[in-house]
Amino acid sequence: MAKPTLGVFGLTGCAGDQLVILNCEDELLELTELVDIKDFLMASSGNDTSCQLDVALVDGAVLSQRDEDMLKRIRERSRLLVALGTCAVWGGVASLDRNQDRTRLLEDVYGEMGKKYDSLPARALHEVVNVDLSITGCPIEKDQLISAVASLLQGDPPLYPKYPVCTECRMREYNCLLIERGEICCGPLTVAGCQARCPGLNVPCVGCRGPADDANVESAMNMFGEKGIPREEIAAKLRTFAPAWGVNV
Amino acid sequence: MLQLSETQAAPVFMTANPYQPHMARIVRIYRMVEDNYVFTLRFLDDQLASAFSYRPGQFMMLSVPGAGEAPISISSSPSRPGILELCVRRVGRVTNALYRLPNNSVVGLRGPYGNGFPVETMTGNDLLIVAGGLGMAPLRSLMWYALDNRDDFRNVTLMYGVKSPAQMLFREELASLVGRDDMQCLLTVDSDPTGTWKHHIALLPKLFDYATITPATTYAAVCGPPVVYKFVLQRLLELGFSKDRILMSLERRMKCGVGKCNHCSVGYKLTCLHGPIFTYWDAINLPEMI
Amino acid sequence: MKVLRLPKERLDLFASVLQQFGEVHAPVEQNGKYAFRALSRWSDARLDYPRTILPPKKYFVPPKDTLFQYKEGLGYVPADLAADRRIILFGLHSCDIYGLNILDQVFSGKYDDPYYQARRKNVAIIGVDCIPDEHCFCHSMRADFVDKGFDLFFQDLGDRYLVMVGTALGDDMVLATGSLFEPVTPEDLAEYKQRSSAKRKAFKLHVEIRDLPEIFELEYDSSLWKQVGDRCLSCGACSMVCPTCYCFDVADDVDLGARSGSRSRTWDSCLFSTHAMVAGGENFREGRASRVKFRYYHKQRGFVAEYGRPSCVGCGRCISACPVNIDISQVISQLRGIENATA
Amino acid sequence: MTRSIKVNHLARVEGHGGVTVEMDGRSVSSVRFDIFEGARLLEALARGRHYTDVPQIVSRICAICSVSHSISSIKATESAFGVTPTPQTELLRDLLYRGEDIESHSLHVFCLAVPDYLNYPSVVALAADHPDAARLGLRLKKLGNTIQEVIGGRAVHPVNVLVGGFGKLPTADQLMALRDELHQAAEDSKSVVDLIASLPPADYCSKDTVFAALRPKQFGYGYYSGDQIHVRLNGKTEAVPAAEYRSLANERAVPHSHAKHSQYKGRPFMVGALARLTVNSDLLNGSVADVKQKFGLNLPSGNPMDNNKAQALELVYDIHRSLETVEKLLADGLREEAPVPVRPKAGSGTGVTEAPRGMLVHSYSFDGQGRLATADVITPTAFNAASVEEHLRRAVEQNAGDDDAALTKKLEMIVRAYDPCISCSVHLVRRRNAP
Ligand SMILES: Cc1cc2nc3c(=O)[nH]c(=O)nc-3n(C[C@H](O)[C@H](O)[C@H](O)COP(=O)(O)OP(=O)(O)OC[C@H]3O[C@@H](n4cnc5c(N)ncnc54)[C@H](O)[C@@H]3O)c2cc1C
Ligand code: SF4
Ligand code: SF4
Ligand code: SF4
Repeated sequence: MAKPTLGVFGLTGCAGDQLVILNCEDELLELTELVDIKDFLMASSGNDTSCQLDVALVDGAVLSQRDEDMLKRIRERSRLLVALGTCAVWGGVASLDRNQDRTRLLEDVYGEMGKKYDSLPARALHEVVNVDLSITGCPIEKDQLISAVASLLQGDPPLYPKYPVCTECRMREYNCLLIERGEICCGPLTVAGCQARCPGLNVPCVGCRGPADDANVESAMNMFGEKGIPREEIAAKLRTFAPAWGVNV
Repeated sequence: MLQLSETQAAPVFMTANPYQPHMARIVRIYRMVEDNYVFTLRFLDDQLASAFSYRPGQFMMLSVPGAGEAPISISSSPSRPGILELCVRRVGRVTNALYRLPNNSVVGLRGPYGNGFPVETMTGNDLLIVAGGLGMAPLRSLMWYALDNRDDFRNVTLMYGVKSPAQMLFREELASLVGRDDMQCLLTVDSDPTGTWKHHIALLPKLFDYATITPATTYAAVCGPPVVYKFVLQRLLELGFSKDRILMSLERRMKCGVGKCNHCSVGYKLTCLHGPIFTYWDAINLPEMI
Repeated sequence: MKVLRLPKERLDLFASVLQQFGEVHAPVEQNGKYAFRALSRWSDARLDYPRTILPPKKYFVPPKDTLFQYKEGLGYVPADLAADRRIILFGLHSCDIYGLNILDQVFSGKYDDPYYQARRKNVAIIGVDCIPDEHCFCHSMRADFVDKGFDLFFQDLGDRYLVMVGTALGDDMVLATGSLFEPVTPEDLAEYKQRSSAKRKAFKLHVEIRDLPEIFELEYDSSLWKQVGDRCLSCGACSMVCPTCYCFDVADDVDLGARSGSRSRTWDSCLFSTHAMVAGGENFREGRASRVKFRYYHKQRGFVAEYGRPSCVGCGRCISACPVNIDISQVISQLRGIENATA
Repeated sequence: MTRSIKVNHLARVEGHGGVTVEMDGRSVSSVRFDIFEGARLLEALARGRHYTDVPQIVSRICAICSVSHSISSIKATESAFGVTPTPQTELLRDLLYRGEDIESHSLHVFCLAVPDYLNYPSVVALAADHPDAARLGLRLKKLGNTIQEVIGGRAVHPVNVLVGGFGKLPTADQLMALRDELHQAAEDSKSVVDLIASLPPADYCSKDTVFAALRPKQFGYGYYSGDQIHVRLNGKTEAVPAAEYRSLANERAVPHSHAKHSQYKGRPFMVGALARLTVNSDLLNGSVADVKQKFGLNLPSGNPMDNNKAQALELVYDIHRSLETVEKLLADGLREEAPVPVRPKAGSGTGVTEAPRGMLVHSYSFDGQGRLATADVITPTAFNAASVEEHLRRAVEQNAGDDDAALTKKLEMIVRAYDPCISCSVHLVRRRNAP
């Protein structure tokens, strides 16, 4: 049986999720025996840029017409399109631009020239094309990537937890930064899968994986409010990596 | 009041590890209806295969290697030993993986689990089986059990309804029962786009008009989607059925099948241990049951 | 029951003898909270702790527990439990021992859970008594004193312990120390009685459970559930930290490029939206309110029907772990109409 | 005869870029290093945010340099608030940078650059014929990641680094495991030297080059410490205080393009491994003394391809240096210390460090509540852009006789040798229509 064909692409982002693929040092060579990596610009100069792909992994968000065209082209040539990382899944840090005047921002950063750039407001992939599978994380977790590949090779989508970081934090018996130190920890709202990485280091979760399936944002806002934190501040915090929390200020 | 047997002896061949799947071979795949195949299975271990016994209404935990495990009712009847049939609808991870397997593949099985129908108590009574859609899967076991032990039961009636002829499970098999004089087999479809359907075209509760039922001596076994319960139960109560003569088979999310994982709890009962067969009386006493 | 006394200054010696029975685990301090951990030295143990973050259930049903390895041709090969090390769990409070006794019932019965049972055999339990804090209500749940489920139990009598010997293994531990333990004196008994009645009076939280199953049935449609449900974050913290929450999920991991893999179970919670979801997306407990209600209902009503007592032991963990201050004792009081519903 | 050479998608670099050359006979009319990366405007979007949020946001400028972005941000913030981290914190940060450098350099040298020299399209293709070389590179890359995980809490976008210190210190067990890996790597580094020394020579565009790098203040040759920038110009070294980084980032508009280009006293300059080596080689200790010689690396070198050798040398040096640090940490034991308390105040501060691909500046001002008022981020790729173009121009002039394919490959190799990080180049977006 022919090996499944794979493409790895980056739109505008930090390339962190592509880097996580390259960070699978122990699995990388095995992986290349199982799948045929046809197109991976960041890692190879010998790419087939027009072949049909079984799976396309795409990181980054759509921030320019060029990104949009590229994404649509990828969609056309691939059977399964996988959004890789928080930028691709939710919009990522660049989507902090929601409700802001982008032209002004462009001018602020690039001066007069800013206005002329090929620049669009940040969008997640699903806002532009149909996405078959989302692997969130900023960056994605290596084990979730491997399990996605292993499952997809069997023909199944991977199984990811839908509960929040809080659950993993408790499972690992970390101290609760929210209750014990009164910090703004996004753990109760953020989707798990990172093994509560930050709380495990005594650092509050900043929500880098985006919202959990069933996040009760309104109640959490009230809870922080009771701790004396202004709503705008919580909202800003929550929106850092994903605009999709449905936060009402 | 009817007591459902909740604590039977563990199956003879059960190992000390109740989560241990036993490997079984898919000996036949019958592509009955799109996304609804019947799999005939046989345990690899001969001893196990011959010792295996169960009650109508019980279910198995089916493992597909690499995909996971799911509860599936046994569709065959214990009155025909040596054959184990599962009628599986393709809905998710495990069932998808099962559908990808070719004949002769090996899967894992453990069970049988659940209380099953209280056939001893039902003996000597009339039997009314009412199935809607996929509800036929567990009820087929009971039906064949009754037909194979025909002398144990008085009148046997089957009422089965689906949306259209193409969705009818075990269609040929059931159609062949229609003329039988030792039972009444009533089949219906909501509509028949093909124009070839020879049986009833009506909603399932309508079939009650064609049968004579004596509630006091009848046990009714019902299984189907929620809407079936809604109308059929209403009909049965109107007929004067006692609430503990109505038996229903429930479906819940289930992860262990042996009363540990707590996913299948309804109110204070567990579908896997105390069910999946419950009486209607249970149902009104257990919140969230239907 | 064999009862002895141990002067406190000899505890260190006893602890050093214990090591020959297995790896000693006890509560240690962790940024102001406590957790059961393997001790690198006995002096790390804190026996006067209020409660650990996770209950001892983590030793018997770990958060992720591999059940089988699947290998092509070999089928499902159970995880080897024989290799597990022997552990002495020192410092359990009676509520936690009670919690284990409750889990014992769940993980036995018609289908014995071999993973749980093997670990239960491999872990010795040494209890210590405790002083209730503002979240404890174990006396209400009849779990403030245990009479079984431990190998040894230490009652603090000031400068000495009253030690109850619960099992033959516990007796072996005592005997292995030579003459470290002494016979109890009448003063010890008097002191014990005095302290135990003082403890009873020290509780600040009280929950009346006598007709609770009935109350739950009567208040099944109470508007309180919606209020609590609107607050709940579905974070699952209460279930993870509960000594008697045992819901688990089972899933298979596949190896890269192979049909081999493993099957493991992980802690789950009835507060998650997926808990009662079945094919076709139908969810028997869709709303948060119905899920919160279910957790209480199962503990205080369902468990009574099945095992004759509530499964809650009043350890107070869910109260201290809930980010939005949902408090089981308040919820019960409100259901009873004892207090204004303000949860 | 006019001729134009276009590299539409630079491969094996991070981000989206290209090269366009227009020439008329032997004379080159324009050379452009194009950037197609969309604009994320993170500096503007971070404005108004509490100082604790800022490192997490700016870290996302680039994954490969995420340690450098986070810590430069933290350094700028600490300088604005007058926070002095403890010596232990500084030492751990130094180690963290070495981890980043080991990861980035082994990625760049083995996965992106070496395939060029040996004519393979990728490290995967390389692995088929030279499995040992590929595995060696991956092993070292993993080591770099392990250091970042142990100290920074995550291999990409560190979460454990805070203004004032660390969330949690590594455990002795983690350090011991790391020490074992470092011992293995020290063995491996011999093979690295042999491999790099054996690569065919590449010299297409040598010219007199200006270099700039941060001058370390402690821990010897390194990337984290220091607040003086040293510029090597016409054989002399000039010192620029970090706070005056603007004199190197005067971002002149160039006629052929609207991009801003960095110049020092009117001259483009190069940053990165080769620049560091040129400016700071007096700080290297004995462990790599003979490596320079084995590589045939004569400093100063106007050949940007030598940057790959400089990276390999740093890789070897960092392995030895990290091993020393870990042994020291294990011998002395880590003191449990919480982050130094921070009292935010209005003010500004600049943090300069050396990212793997060169000098990186974060310069901020804050309001009295500790909210970011302004942010200026200048990345190595922004510093390098003008120099890249100069070298490209030189290459075209020197190799005008080459056919398109040969010339294109040379141009690509030169850009790659600079190890550009295009996502990093937040200051370097210029408008180009997609090819
Ligand atoms: C007693 C009993 C008897 C049964 N008998 C039969 C039978 O005879 N034939 C038959 O076909 N079926 C039967 N079922 C139903 C069958 O067990 C389920 O359909 C089972 O879910 C199939 O497993 P799966 O892995 O294929 O699907 P799953 O992957 O479990 O998916 C099924 C559905 O569950 C939901 N789901 C699953 N996982 C998640 C998740 N992590 N998050 C959110 N939603 C999720 C989705 O809505 C999905 O559509 C029976 C069930 C019970 C309890
Ligand atoms: S704890 Fe939160 S911020 Fe940290 S990695 Fe997990 S989701 Fe991201
Ligand atoms: S329900 Fe709460 S108080 Fe009761 S045992 Fe569980 S955690 Fe403890
Ligand atoms: S801890 Fe509180 S918020 Fe979290 S699930 Fe339990 S009751 Fe809900």
